[in-house]
Amino acid sequence: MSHDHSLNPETMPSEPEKATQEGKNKFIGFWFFLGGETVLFAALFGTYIALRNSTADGPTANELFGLELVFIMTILLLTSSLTSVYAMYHLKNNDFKKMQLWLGITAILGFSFLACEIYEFTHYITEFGFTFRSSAFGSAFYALVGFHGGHVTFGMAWLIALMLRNAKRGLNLYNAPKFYVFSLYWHFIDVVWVFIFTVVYLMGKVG
Amino acid sequence: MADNTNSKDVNPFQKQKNKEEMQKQLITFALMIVFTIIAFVVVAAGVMDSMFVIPILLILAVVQVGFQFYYFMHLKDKGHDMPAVMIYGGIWAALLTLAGLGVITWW
Amino acid sequence: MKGWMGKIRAFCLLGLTAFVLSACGKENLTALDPKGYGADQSFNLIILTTIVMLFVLAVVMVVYTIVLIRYRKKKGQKDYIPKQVEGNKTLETVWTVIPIILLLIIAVPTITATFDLADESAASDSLNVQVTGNQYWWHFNYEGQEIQTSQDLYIPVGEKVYLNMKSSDVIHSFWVPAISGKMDVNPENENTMYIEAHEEGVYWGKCAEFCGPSHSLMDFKVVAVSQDEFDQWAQDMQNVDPEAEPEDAVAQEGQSLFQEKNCMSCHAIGSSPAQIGPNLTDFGNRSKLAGVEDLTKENLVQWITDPESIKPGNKMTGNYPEVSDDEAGKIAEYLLQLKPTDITPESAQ
Amino acid sequence: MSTAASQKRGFGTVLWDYLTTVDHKKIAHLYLFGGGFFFLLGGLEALAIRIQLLQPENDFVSAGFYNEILTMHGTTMIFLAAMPLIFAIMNAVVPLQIGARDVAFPFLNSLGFWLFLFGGLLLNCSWFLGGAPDAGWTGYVPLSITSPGHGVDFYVMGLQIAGAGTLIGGINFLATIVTMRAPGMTYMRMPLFSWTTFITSILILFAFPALTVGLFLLMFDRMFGSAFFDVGLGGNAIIWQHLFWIFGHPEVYILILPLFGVFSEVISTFSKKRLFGYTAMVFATILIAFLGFMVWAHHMFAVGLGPVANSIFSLATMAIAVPTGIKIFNWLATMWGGRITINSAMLWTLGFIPTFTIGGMTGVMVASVVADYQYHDSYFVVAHFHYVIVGGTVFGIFAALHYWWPKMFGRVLNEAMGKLTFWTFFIGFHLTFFIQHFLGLMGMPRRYWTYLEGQQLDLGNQISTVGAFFMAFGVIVFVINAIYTAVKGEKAADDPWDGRTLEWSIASPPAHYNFKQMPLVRGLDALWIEKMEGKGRLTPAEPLGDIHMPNSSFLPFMMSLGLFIAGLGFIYQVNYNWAYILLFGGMAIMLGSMLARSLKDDHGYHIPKDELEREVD
Repeated sequence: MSHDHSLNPETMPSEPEKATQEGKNKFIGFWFFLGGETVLFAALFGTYIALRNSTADGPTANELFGLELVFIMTILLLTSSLTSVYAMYHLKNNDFKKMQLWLGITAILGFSFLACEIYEFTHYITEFGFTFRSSAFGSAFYALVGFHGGHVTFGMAWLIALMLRNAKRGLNLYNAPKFYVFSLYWHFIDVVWVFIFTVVYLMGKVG
Repeated sequence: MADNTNSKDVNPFQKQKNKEEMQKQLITFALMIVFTIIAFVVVAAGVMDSMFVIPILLILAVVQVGFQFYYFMHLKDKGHDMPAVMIYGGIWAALLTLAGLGVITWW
Repeated sequence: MKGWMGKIRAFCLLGLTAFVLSACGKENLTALDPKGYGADQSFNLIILTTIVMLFVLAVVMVVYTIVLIRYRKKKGQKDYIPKQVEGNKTLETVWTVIPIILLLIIAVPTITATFDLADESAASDSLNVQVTGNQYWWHFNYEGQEIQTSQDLYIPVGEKVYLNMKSSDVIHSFWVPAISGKMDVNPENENTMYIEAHEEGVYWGKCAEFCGPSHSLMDFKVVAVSQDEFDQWAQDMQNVDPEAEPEDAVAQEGQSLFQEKNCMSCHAIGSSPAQIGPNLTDFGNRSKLAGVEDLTKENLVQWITDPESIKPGNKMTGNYPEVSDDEAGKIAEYLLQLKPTDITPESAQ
Repeated sequence: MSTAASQKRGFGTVLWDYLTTVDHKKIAHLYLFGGGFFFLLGGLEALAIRIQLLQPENDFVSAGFYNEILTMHGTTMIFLAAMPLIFAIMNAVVPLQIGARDVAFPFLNSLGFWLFLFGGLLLNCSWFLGGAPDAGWTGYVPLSITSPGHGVDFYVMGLQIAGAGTLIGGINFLATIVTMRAPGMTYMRMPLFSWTTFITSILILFAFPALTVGLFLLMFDRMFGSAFFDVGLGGNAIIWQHLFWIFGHPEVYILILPLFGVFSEVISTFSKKRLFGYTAMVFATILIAFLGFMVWAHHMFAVGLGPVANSIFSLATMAIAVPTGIKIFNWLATMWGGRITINSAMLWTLGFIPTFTIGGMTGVMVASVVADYQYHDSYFVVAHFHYVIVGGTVFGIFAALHYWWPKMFGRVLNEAMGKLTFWTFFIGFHLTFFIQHFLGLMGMPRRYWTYLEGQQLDLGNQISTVGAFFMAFGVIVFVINAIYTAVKGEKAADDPWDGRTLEWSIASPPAHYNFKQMPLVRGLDALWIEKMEGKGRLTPAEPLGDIHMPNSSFLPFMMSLGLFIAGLGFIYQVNYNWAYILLFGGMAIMLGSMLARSLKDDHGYHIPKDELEREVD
């Protein structure tokens, strides 16, 4: 490891996430991956749209969904998107501690979102008997929202691993791209959620 | 690698730029929250016909997502040509998928 | 090595073989000798597209041949460096525009024919048949007529017959190449197409969507008869007495065995809608046994005792009581005399 | 690391080297061997199909087994043979052509390969574990839902794992081409093979997610009781067809576009001319990719989508003929006025042009909806897609292998055997498939286990079967050729074909760091420009310095192995509780390896400048 990537005021570039060849590759490659993810979620949304009325005499979207919880979840996730922007702001200012702080807040918001989602699913299953197997609508709903929830869960694991691993060594050009790429991922999850609350919940309520 | 965490003296010009950028982000966030609230209120009030509500909801969602991409994810900044190409490619394929599954699947 | 010569010779040989083959093709099966409205439409487009495309192929092959003769490396060309041409706007425009024109020539009649064949405006005044695809047999229910048949679809010649098709299990596809192109038979949605035969005849039908082990044995027949014969047939079929006792003593025994062995829990005789197994009303008149075997007593006994040996994966195997060869013979005797009408596939010849 | 040096090392060392390598050139070898193995397997399955159809009412194989063979033939050839072989060529060539020392993500490159291999192995395990999938390579529901046993489960898990590998590979090439081009290598100076790799990777990126979702839905329905395709609970079988073909049609272009690139390189090199209409070629490629996403429903003309949808998709499909035609004519124009050398690589290319033109012709013919009502799901379609996939992809792979073998292995393939392979394969191919156009129209649907006597389908099928054996003979000769070349083959010069692009400016095979100094690219056909100006070699764009190289890693193998085990667990948890051990154990291996990868910093290593100086040029 002859090349030291550590940062100080003289070596701090304006875009630490793209300052090395590896960083640039990660940055570009991850954006491309998000392009693919777009199609992945589109396929799930398409399936949901095709099956949203196939309730097989089970509960319909309108009967199931309550707006209050969804609103809370939306605000949680939107706010966590902002907090990760703050974290990136401090990354660019080379302020590691503040970055960690904001990432920590992001994590808390993310976990709160997950808790709400788990509560929501349990509620549907126990109160309405609405499961993954009860109708094509059920399958499509849990698949779409569950895939998003899975992405959130993975994101949480990723974030915690990143924060713990780098807790003691601060920012450098080796880990800056990793933090940056995580924030891209987190925003993307928020983007998907915007469509989920619109297409699944709000449009489900409207009919 | 030891002494890098405490140094906060990034070039002042750049710091100022970052700060301005951050203010824009905050405005973006405020707008997003407003849009979200409008969307929920429109549905919760239940006064409009679904013929109108659905396009409104979709437009609000698209604008919000535009904010996410262009401001939070910096798609507007330079050096993002290829990411933009790939995201728009993905959106193109996504729209076709949605059109296929939404329109020519029977129900 | 005379590469191109060999290639051309191979092509000629293949072309010739193909031509000879296409001239034959089994009558009433091949799409190259159309005898119905839909098949005509398809055939016209096949010919049109083939001609246009052969023109393109000819152009490509002429240029290709010239290139290979004129521009092969010759002796004494060791250090020759050809001119490095970047491109040519005119040429490139030409070979962009001409194909577009050729495609338009194909596209217009294609779209016209597509809408023509999807026309359902005459459905309410025409004969409508409910077609059900099953693993691995076909059921036909003449709507509003109390007629149910399996495997052989009788239609009047020169009339549009609307088929409303649905599957009871997996996806099948209804294809009678000589009178019409194919359409899928889906489990969750009814598809409608019409067929019209120009000539009397027994036309081979095939399942064209992969549906399991006996996919290749899911044949059926379309029997096109004159309008008078069809009316006669329809009347006879409506007047069938499902309980009628056969004259022959062995067949009578067969009839009671047929009851005893619970055959009726899946099959039906007459216009009962039971559809787990084929309807056997006019079994003795069938053109084929199970769509593929000759309708003989021997084959029928084999079917009754061991259907798996004829159609692997069929739904009858294992779902009926043990039947001895002797009993099967009697049942076969009974089934083979089920001839409620004189209008048979032979009448269509 | 020359071949001679590696021969001196022990077998164990070489094996370990390949298991852990992240070098794109070695990964190319791995893809070649893996893909080649599955190609032979798929070929055997094809022969079994042809023997069964040799005569009417034949019972060489049973109906159920026949369906397994035909399913595995399609699946193997497309996912496990054609794609990996294409990846082999891309890996071997693209970094060299754009002047890069490696790919953007060497670790992921290796992961992509191992995922493909373990996915393929998992799929083929089904043969020994109760029967292979039997619902066709398209796996149409509800047939694939109702298929008994675990065959289709292996299909789902195998393709899911292999598909993940492909997606990773695609992203890797995209990033490589975007960020790692040599100084001066602008997009419009990239060799056409690099361009088509780029476009193909975009197709992979946007097409494979649809398959991923489709496979997930099928997996949920089969293994976890969901109701996506269960008509009784409101499910809908058309969703699968849409998802499959939204992936499946771009997949066809994924299979052919890279080979268009190969043919462009081969024609240009052996005609001694620059590619005619380079810009048009690039835009034709982009246009084909763009249109390729809008035509999937032409696979569904008979489904009953209605005349409006059918007409739209018919028009879009026909439109693809235009850019494809542009390509054919540009190739002819490149040869026009050139000085054409005919050797094995060029023979495959010359064989491709008429063959693919016929395949394109029948492509326009099947695009005509009403005509397609007859062609659809008949042997006509079988003939059509073999004309494009064998006539395009397989011919292209052979052309590429003959052309780049010297660069990949440092030896030239034997010409005589190369020509024998071409002629037997070429003649066999046309014998096998030309006649099938007519079989289809004469009333033979595809995927038929047998046909009845007296339907006049006998002769055509016999000719077809004879042809298949010619093709098999050609392939065997090629395998012998490869082995012979490895043992006794002629050592290759650095630039055996008087090439035009960067890969011919370095040693055959290249040093593991590819370029000692990054080359300065001054135009299209960078090496040719230097040759014409009398220098014959590229000007370095940088002074000699340390070279940064990635570390080898065993983790990609472990991660893929973990997924393989977890895949078995998913399949068997339906019947047996012990399978959860496999499921969670496998996932633990996979996630543990991922964690190990992210926790341990991997900065790679540097080859110091003085070591590079010591190496002779």
